[in-house]
Amino acid sequence: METADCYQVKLDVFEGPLDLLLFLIKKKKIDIHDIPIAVITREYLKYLDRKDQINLDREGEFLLIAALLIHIKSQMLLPREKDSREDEDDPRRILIDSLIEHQKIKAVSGLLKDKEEEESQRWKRSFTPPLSSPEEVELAEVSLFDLAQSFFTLMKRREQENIKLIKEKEYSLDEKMKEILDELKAKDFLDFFVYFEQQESLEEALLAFFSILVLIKNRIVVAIQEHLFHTIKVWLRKEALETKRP
Amino acid sequence: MKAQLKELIESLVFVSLEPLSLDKIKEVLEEFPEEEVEDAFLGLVESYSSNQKGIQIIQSAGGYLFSTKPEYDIWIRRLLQIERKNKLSPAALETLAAVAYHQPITQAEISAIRGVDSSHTLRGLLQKRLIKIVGRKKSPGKPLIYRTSEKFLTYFGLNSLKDLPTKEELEKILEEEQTSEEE
Amino acid sequence: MKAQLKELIESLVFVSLEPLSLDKIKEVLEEFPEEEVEDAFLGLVESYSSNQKGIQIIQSAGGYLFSTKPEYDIWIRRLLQIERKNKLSPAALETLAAVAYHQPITQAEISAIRGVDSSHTLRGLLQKRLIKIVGRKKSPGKPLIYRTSEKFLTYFGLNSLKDLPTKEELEKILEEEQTSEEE
Repeated sequence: METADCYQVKLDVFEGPLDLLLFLIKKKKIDIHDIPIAVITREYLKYLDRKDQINLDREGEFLLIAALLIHIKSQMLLPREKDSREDEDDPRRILIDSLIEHQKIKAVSGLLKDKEEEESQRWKRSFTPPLSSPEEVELAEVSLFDLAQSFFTLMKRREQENIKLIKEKEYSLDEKMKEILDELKAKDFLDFFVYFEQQESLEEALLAFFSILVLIKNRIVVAIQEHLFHTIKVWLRKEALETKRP
Repeated sequence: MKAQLKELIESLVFVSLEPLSLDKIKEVLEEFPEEEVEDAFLGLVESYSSNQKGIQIIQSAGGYLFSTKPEYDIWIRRLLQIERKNKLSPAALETLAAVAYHQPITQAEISAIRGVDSSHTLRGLLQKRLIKIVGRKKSPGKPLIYRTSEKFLTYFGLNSLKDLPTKEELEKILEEEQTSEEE
Repeated sequence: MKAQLKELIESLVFVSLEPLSLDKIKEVLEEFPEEEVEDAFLGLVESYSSNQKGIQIIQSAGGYLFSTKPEYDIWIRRLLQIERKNKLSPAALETLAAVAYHQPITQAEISAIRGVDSSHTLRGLLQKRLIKIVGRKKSPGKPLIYRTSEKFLTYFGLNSLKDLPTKEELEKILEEEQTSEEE
């Protein structure tokens, strides 16, 4: 599949919409600071004529530039008041600036290409003798991206355990504990895993988990696993209710 | 060419991941006459046998490789330890991420999110001052609660925690992993 | 001791996991007088700048490391049995250039400079860790902002961003290009 840059023109002599313009400018040997728009639009239309097939995605870019050119042209034709900010207001300015900028970027990317070529031929030692006291394995470079990525991978991992995430709802441990106790009063027991899967978000699931842990710790509920790998059932301790406030 | 052949062999020994044998060198440098390769190789070994170098060519497991001198061991260890300490481990990063996105958070909650006990990693982050203790949770056991620190923000060049990429943004970045790999 | 100090530094550069800076060398060799360390270091770099060696000391991302000479590339690849490394696409290079010169920069700004949507390319560069997210812009939509990474420097063999031509130098290059094309 051709991806994002598909509307770039790929010919031997030039590439990309802005380059087409640059190419035309160079071909006409005109000063970039004095663009005769009419000539350029004519060249551009001729170019389009020569094509047997038009890729809409690709030509959309050209149309954008054409529109920009026409806009500039029309602005130039209108009588303008002379004022000190004239140069900044000159619609040609935008185009010229972006052309120069783009040319610069082109030049730099050529330079980077050479650097890449040279650097790829230099070989370094990428390994070191192991230390006898192994520390944690280190990471190439830590960026914000790494941080965020590791968190969301973590979430993905959890997500696959049938727990949905997102939700901005605020929960408190106390509320959750009360909810669990209410459920327990209504039913005889809670199926730990079923109850877990009912939770809407990871946060809520976590909170439910901690609530149950707290309830177990405070001897308000009792969790029983009848067989290994079986579900865990949570029961309310009758005596706990009488002595302790939920 | 002779001098260059010596240099070339030097580079080969340098990059080789395992002790490099003379036979292997000859195999790689097939377009050069064998005796020349041999001569250049011996010249190289000889030039490294002087005591003026920090790195030596030693013979090991049927081949040759570069090695540092044993007497510099303590400083080398010191360097590697410093370098290792400077980087965050994947475990530290993951823990830090859990704190960043879930703060305020307790150790038990972090361990639950990660699925592994995180107390050791948490201590490390605390020592690095990337996280801080902000109080205790009003729940049984009164566990300590953690937050990311100011240093965390500066370390990642953030103005505030709101600057962290959201799940949606990250997913956008990651979703076309396969396609962008091809570039 | 001076000769030994030079040897010692040589071993440190040799084993370092990343480009080693003079500051780090001084940190490791804390028991030696700073000036002596500096002198020994400079002596080492000088002795390696001769053409008689197959391995060189190069400057990269603010530090020093050993590297082979580019001209031996084919034989090294033959030894390690590694194909030519994959190169970045023209789109990726152009996007990197835009980031390098305009950082910190947002995706929209990059796309505007290049004249084409660059989100896909940006993702690829992020995956390759040649650029990194450093925060958000304080403008509507709070877009993420990007910078080149350390790896960007090492990948292109740059010591710092200052190694790239300045905007003025670029303009001169462009002018020359224009005139030469007319001939």
